[in-house]
Amino acid sequence: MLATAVLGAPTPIPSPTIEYGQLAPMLLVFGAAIVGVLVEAFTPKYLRKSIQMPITVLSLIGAFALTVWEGFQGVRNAAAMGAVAVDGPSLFIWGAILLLAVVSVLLINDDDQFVAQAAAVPGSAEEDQAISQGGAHTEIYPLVLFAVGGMMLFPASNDLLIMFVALEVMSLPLYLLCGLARRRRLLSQEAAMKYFLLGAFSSAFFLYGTALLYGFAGTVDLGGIEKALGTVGGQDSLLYMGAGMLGVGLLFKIGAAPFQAWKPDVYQGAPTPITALMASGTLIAAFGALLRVFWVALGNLDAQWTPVLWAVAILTMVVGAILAITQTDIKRMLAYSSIAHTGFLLTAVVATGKEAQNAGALAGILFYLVAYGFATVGAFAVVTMIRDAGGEAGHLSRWAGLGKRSPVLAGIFALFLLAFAGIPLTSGFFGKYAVFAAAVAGGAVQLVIVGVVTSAMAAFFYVRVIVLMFFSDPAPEGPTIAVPSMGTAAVVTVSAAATVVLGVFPQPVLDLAHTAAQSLFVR
Amino acid sequence: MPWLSILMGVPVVGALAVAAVPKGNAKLAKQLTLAVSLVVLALTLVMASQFDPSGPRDQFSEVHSWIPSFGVHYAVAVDGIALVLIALAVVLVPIVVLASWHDADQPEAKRSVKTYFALILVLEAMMIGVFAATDIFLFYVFFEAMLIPMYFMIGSYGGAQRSYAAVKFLLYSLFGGLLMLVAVIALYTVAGKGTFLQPELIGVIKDPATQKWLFLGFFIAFAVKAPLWPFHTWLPDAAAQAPAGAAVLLVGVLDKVGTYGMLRFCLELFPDAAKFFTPLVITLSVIGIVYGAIVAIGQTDMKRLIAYTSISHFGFITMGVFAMTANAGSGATLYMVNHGFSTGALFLLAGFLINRRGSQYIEDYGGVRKVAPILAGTFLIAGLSSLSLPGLSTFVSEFLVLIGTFQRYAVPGVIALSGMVLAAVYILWMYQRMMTGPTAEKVKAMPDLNLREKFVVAPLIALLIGFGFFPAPLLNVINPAVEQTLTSVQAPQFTPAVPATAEKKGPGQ
Amino acid sequence: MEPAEIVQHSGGVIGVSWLTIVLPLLGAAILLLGGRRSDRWGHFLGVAMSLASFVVAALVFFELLGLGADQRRRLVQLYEFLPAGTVDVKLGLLLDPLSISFALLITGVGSLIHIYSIGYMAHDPDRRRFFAYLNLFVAAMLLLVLSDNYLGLYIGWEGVGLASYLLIGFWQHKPSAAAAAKKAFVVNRVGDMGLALGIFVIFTTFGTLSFGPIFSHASQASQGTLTLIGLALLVGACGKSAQLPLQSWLLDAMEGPTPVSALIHAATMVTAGVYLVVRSGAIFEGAPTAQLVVTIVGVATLLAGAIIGTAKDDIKKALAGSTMSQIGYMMLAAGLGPVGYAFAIAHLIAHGFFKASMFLGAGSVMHAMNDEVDMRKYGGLASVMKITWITFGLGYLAIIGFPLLSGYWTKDGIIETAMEHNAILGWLAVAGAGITGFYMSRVFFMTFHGERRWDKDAHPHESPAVMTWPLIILSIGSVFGGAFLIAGNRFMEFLAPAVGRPEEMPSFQPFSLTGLVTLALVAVGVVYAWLKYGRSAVPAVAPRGSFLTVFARRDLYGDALNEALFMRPGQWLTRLAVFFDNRGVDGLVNGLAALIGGTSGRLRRVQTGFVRSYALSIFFGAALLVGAWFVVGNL
Amino acid sequence: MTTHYLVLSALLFAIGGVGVLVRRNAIVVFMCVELMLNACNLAFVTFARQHGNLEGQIIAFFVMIVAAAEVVVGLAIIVTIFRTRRSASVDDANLLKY
Repeated sequence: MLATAVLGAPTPIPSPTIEYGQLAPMLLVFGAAIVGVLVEAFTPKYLRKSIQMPITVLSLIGAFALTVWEGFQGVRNAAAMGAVAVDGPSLFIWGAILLLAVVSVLLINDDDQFVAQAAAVPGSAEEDQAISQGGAHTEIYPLVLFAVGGMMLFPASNDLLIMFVALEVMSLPLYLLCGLARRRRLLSQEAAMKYFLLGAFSSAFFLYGTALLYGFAGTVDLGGIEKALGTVGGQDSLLYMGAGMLGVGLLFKIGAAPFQAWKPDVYQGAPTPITALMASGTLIAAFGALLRVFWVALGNLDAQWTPVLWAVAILTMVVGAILAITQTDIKRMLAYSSIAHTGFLLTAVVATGKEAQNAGALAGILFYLVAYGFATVGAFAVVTMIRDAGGEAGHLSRWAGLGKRSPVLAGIFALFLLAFAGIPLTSGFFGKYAVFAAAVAGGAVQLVIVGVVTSAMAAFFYVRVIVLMFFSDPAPEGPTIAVPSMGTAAVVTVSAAATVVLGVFPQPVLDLAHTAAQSLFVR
Repeated sequence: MPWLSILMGVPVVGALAVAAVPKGNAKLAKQLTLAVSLVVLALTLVMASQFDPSGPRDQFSEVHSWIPSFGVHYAVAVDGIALVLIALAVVLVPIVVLASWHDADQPEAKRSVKTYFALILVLEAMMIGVFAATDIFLFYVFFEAMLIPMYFMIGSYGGAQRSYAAVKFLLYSLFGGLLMLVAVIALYTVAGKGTFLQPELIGVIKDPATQKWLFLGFFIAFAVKAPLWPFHTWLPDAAAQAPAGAAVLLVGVLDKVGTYGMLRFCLELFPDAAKFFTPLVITLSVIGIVYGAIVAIGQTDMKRLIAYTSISHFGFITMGVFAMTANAGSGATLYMVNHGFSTGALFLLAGFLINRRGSQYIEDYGGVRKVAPILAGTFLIAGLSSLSLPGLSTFVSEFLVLIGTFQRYAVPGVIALSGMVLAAVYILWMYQRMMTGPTAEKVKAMPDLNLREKFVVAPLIALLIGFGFFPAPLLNVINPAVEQTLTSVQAPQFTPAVPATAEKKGPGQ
Repeated sequence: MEPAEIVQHSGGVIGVSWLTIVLPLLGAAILLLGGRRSDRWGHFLGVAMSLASFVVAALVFFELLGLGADQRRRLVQLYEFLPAGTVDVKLGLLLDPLSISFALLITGVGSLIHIYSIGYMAHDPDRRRFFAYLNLFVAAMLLLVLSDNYLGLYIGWEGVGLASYLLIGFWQHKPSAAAAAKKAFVVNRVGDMGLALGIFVIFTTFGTLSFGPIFSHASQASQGTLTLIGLALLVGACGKSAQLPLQSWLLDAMEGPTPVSALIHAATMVTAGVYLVVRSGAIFEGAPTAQLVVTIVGVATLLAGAIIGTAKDDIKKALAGSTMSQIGYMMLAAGLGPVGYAFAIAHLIAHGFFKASMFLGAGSVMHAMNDEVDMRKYGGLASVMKITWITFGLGYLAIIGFPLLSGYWTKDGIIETAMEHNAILGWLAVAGAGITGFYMSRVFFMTFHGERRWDKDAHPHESPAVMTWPLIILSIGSVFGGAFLIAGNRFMEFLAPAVGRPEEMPSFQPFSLTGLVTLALVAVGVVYAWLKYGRSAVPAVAPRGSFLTVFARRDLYGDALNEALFMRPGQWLTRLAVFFDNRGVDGLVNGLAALIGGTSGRLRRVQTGFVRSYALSIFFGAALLVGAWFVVGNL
Repeated sequence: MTTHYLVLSALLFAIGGVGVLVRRNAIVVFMCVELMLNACNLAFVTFARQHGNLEGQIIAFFVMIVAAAEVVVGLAIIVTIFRTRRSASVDDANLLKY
């Protein structure tokens, strides 16, 4: 009865149409993930890795190819009944995520990063046995694929429900992956738990925000909400609360202050390849989603949220830069640096204005994300190679004099650091320039000034690492430099190359970003 | 013929080649570096010979679009000012290479010798680029990128406090640079011309307030670089810790980018703001002149002393730049060049002394003249050039700066005059303590300059004396460029109170 | 009458007059670059260059004489030195009676002293370098006096300063010498500041630095400007010529080898100030105040120098005091305008001769007494070194103004002109003459008469011919020079085209009233000196003496004054500045860095590691966000 | 008329949130999160009722499924931690800090 009461006159529900072609990249990734699960179920242990690895890489590359193809098609459409937006930004972000995912997978593929037997208690007999049997959890591959799929859906989702689902699809595998480090398992598990609890907590906020916005607009479709802003009146409290809580969930994912607390712990505890994936992929995806929500759904509300995001941006930059200065663990330091960079990116997010202005800002953000993503992956890849007895030599003091022992590796790492610091002739500089330029054009000069002051502070701790590596004498029994596997070597080379090329000849990528951003988000 | 690109390309290629030299073979690396730097010098001289002072302002111009979406071009060209500064750089590099022949071998240098020399070449390319750039963005790129090689040269090959000094140097400059970045972005946005080409941006910014803000953005960066009081404290540390050769390039050339930038960008792009801030800048300069000199007198470490003298000299340069008279402008530009030679000679000779005695503290020396007359003599000449004694090129520039400043700002000019006396005190007192009196025990065995070192010092001394008596060649190149700068600033011309006709007229006529 | 017109000149010896400068410069260059190789013949080259330069100067002189009196200002353009916008300086030489008289004095006396030095420096390993510096000095000094513009003059001005620095500190191993050299240079720099300032004002006023146009337009400039220029130039003159208040360096400068004291610190360089004032006459004549100050400075210095001279036991310092005093006379004359110029320059030339001869005599004595300078260790040398005694004696008589000797003509000329101009100045000058009589006699008697007070190991002997011949020649000059110049206004006439002719030519008539009074005073001084030092025994160590003696002995507390006024405060200022720079400016920077670091250290404690506290931060963050949204929304 | 339901959902959400903050046992904390999600569901259906469309109710179903998935992952993590640390207190796990 209730149903009829709600529905009023029974009208036939139209059967949904789904543009499989446009969603192909995502579907491919998800499909591959499911295949991966089946492989886990039906193939003998010793075969799995040799099957999983190709599946993962190939599916990602295939998805990338499809994305590129769609890009050439110039697809711009809210697919699947307007649930998934396949437009310029989405495609660009997909491409970026897929590339970075491939690179990260090469890292993940590296041996003895992951626990042999997650269920086994650290230091217990069965763990030793598991290690002696060799091999690791091959479930990692499908998990990664699921996460990547989530990352692709998250920024593309055109209504809040899909966005929520995507958020979880992206996060849940990552929660698990965080806990699977082979060494320092206590830290790893702790990181997993913290990430999980806080993630769930924040997504609850996201969801409640969604609920309130739904209550306000009567729909969770981003475009619908935008329309509602004009029409609906007198419901402002619902709107503000909803938008605020939604913001909490998104800002948590990008790790903006005051929601950044999880980042250092998780980045430090998680297995480094996973950290790399999160630091690059998740960030990009989350920013995509953030932009979509704030520019599309709340586009006409910018008068309200701009000041709020101003405050958040400033806080994020300052917290990130200042706290990083006294860090002693390299991964933790990079985590704080990523917080600072989140702040820099936010300066462009608030710089909305005319269409062209927005397009410029968006393009800047997209370029920044790519540049930063590659540098980060590269940096973490180097981190995986600096080992000592207990696994990676995380503590900065162990890095002293690295430049003397292996100049090349140290040099490359220095390159990434300089890119983070935004020194010209590295990708980081143009990224920073792009977002700051957008911010200035958007009239956020003061914000940019805070930005440069904080990046001067930030430069200090990047430089500090260089000082350690090159100017101070090697520690007596310093860490060993692991002979890089093909994969790691490839990752480092690719990232370094990307950093330099984007730093000297950024035009092609910029063009791509501009074309992608031109038409902004599909409504 | 793309002269400037070649000038930049050769050292870069050279750097790669040097870096590729097998580790063991340091000697080859050095010889290669020297050869490359000499080739660059030769090329520069050829280019300079084709430069036409009376011709158009920008010569050997090349413009290629680099990053269209930011309106950035790879645009290089030289006018008289840029030309002489590039010449300064390419003259100093081979000398520095020769002078630092063994610096990198020293125990405190922990890293490969070839890297040091490769860095020098990279730096050379960037120094040429920064002076040649006519695209503001390109200029900024070089302006910031230059820091890195210098940072490594100080940090890896410097003295005991090297990493502190290196970091201080980098962060200080970076901070200034980032403020400039904001101004650069704002300039682009406000101008709205969609290009960074400096000539097209002259006179575009009209609004006074905007001009002032942008001016400050650029100026602070340059003031840190120059360095102008009170942004100077990084220099003594950096210069004192850097190996002598690096110190020469740092103080001799890199810092000139600051004063060059003031002349080229602050004045031309924001003339009204420049005029508005002139009193402030002149004041800071005068403070710098006197303050730097006084602090120099009180130094116990000769490299720090030299660094502080440079702070005093940079005061003169900025004063000359902002006096905005033809004489002062030419003088300031000439000063940049001469100061490079003079301070270069001082630093290198100080380096030789330190290599011999193993201490940079003045009190560890005494009576060196007796055991090493040539070393002491050349040191004295370099010192005299630092106190701008007539007959040495530094006098010409200081005279022009002062006379030019005096035409418009009498009082600052008079105060700045006191720098003459203070200079005499810090140089001659240092000379007295180090070179004269009874020979100190530790110095007794000190050898005099060897052939290599003579080849290092001779050209500098020759240049100082030669241009001291015949500055015309330089001035003829500089003057037109300065005139053009001042016209774009629309600085009023100077007219004497009782114009006395030039031709000799007796009474009654 | 105004000075004659300056005429462009080319050809003839005058056309190559630049050789006078270039030759010694070349000599200096060769000797400095030549190194030890040139040790053997270095001194000969030095002498040759100096002589050659003298020859050229002489030829130029005669060529000038060949021209009509009002044609004797020739300008020789050399090359364009500063092509810089409005200040466009062509280096040129101005050959006129004034400059050529200086050129002759410099090269002439200079050559003699070169020759003398061959003997005097015979045993010095660094003799070659000595001659190099001497040549350098001659070149710079000639540039100073021959240049046709203030910039060239300034270059020479500092050039001689450098030479003086190098020569005073020639024996660098002696800390005292090194210190004296530095002091001389620094004090001179103070003067140079004044000169530079003067030049700047000149340029901003006239827009050129060439003498000709400046002087021909000087009358058009406001008196205030001219006074300012005049005073500024005077400061420069005081520095170079050791006039009050910048006199302190000259006495220390005696650390240098004696020929240096003779050439630079007696005969030539120290008189540059007088040259500057006379050369810039056109400016001073437009600024009476400046002229008055010049005369006052002159008188004050001539007294101060004389008083200092009375108490010095170091023969060279005594002579240095007298140099100050004599230059004081010249300044006084120069301050009197055209009437005084001729006397000033005449006295300058005469002084060049007799003071040089006395210094060289003193040098010869020191040479004989193993470089002993304390006159209390001399005595009775007359018998052992006759030539030195006679030549020195002639110089002595000349300086005290013994009738008909050089000093008599020139100094009395000055005194009388001063008297006509201003009685007070005149009488003070007379008093100065009296004191001169005393202290010069003191020097003479203590050195050559009374009983022998030598050290055990002293075996005085006459100096070699290479040293004595210059003495003889110089003493001839010191006997007849004055008469030759002054009698019949010869020099006034000669100089007139360069410095202008006074309304009525001062004709010097011997034995005027003032002259007699002066003579009487001088006689008193001589007699008193004879009683005190000639007849009665001289104590080996100087008695404490009255406070006046001490006052004189301590150079009228000049150094004490400088130390109290400049050195001590300067040292304090330096320490303060260094401290401020390290703690203040740099401290601010490092403090900021430390602050940020500290903040970071404290702030990171917030990251407690407790997941619930993170949750709390999210919770409050959410509250803030929503709250902020409400606030902004309801604005 | 539907406000009561909204108030209730708000209360539930708040209770859940506070629970997360105050409870130590990881399981309980996690339960509180679930409670928050359910609060959201309540809100959704209420609004669905208000607006007279079905979306809210459909969303509620989605949420339940997601929540279920979350439980699986969450419990897995918590259990492993419990096995290693022999404690489910979230406060015991704080090696990662500062």
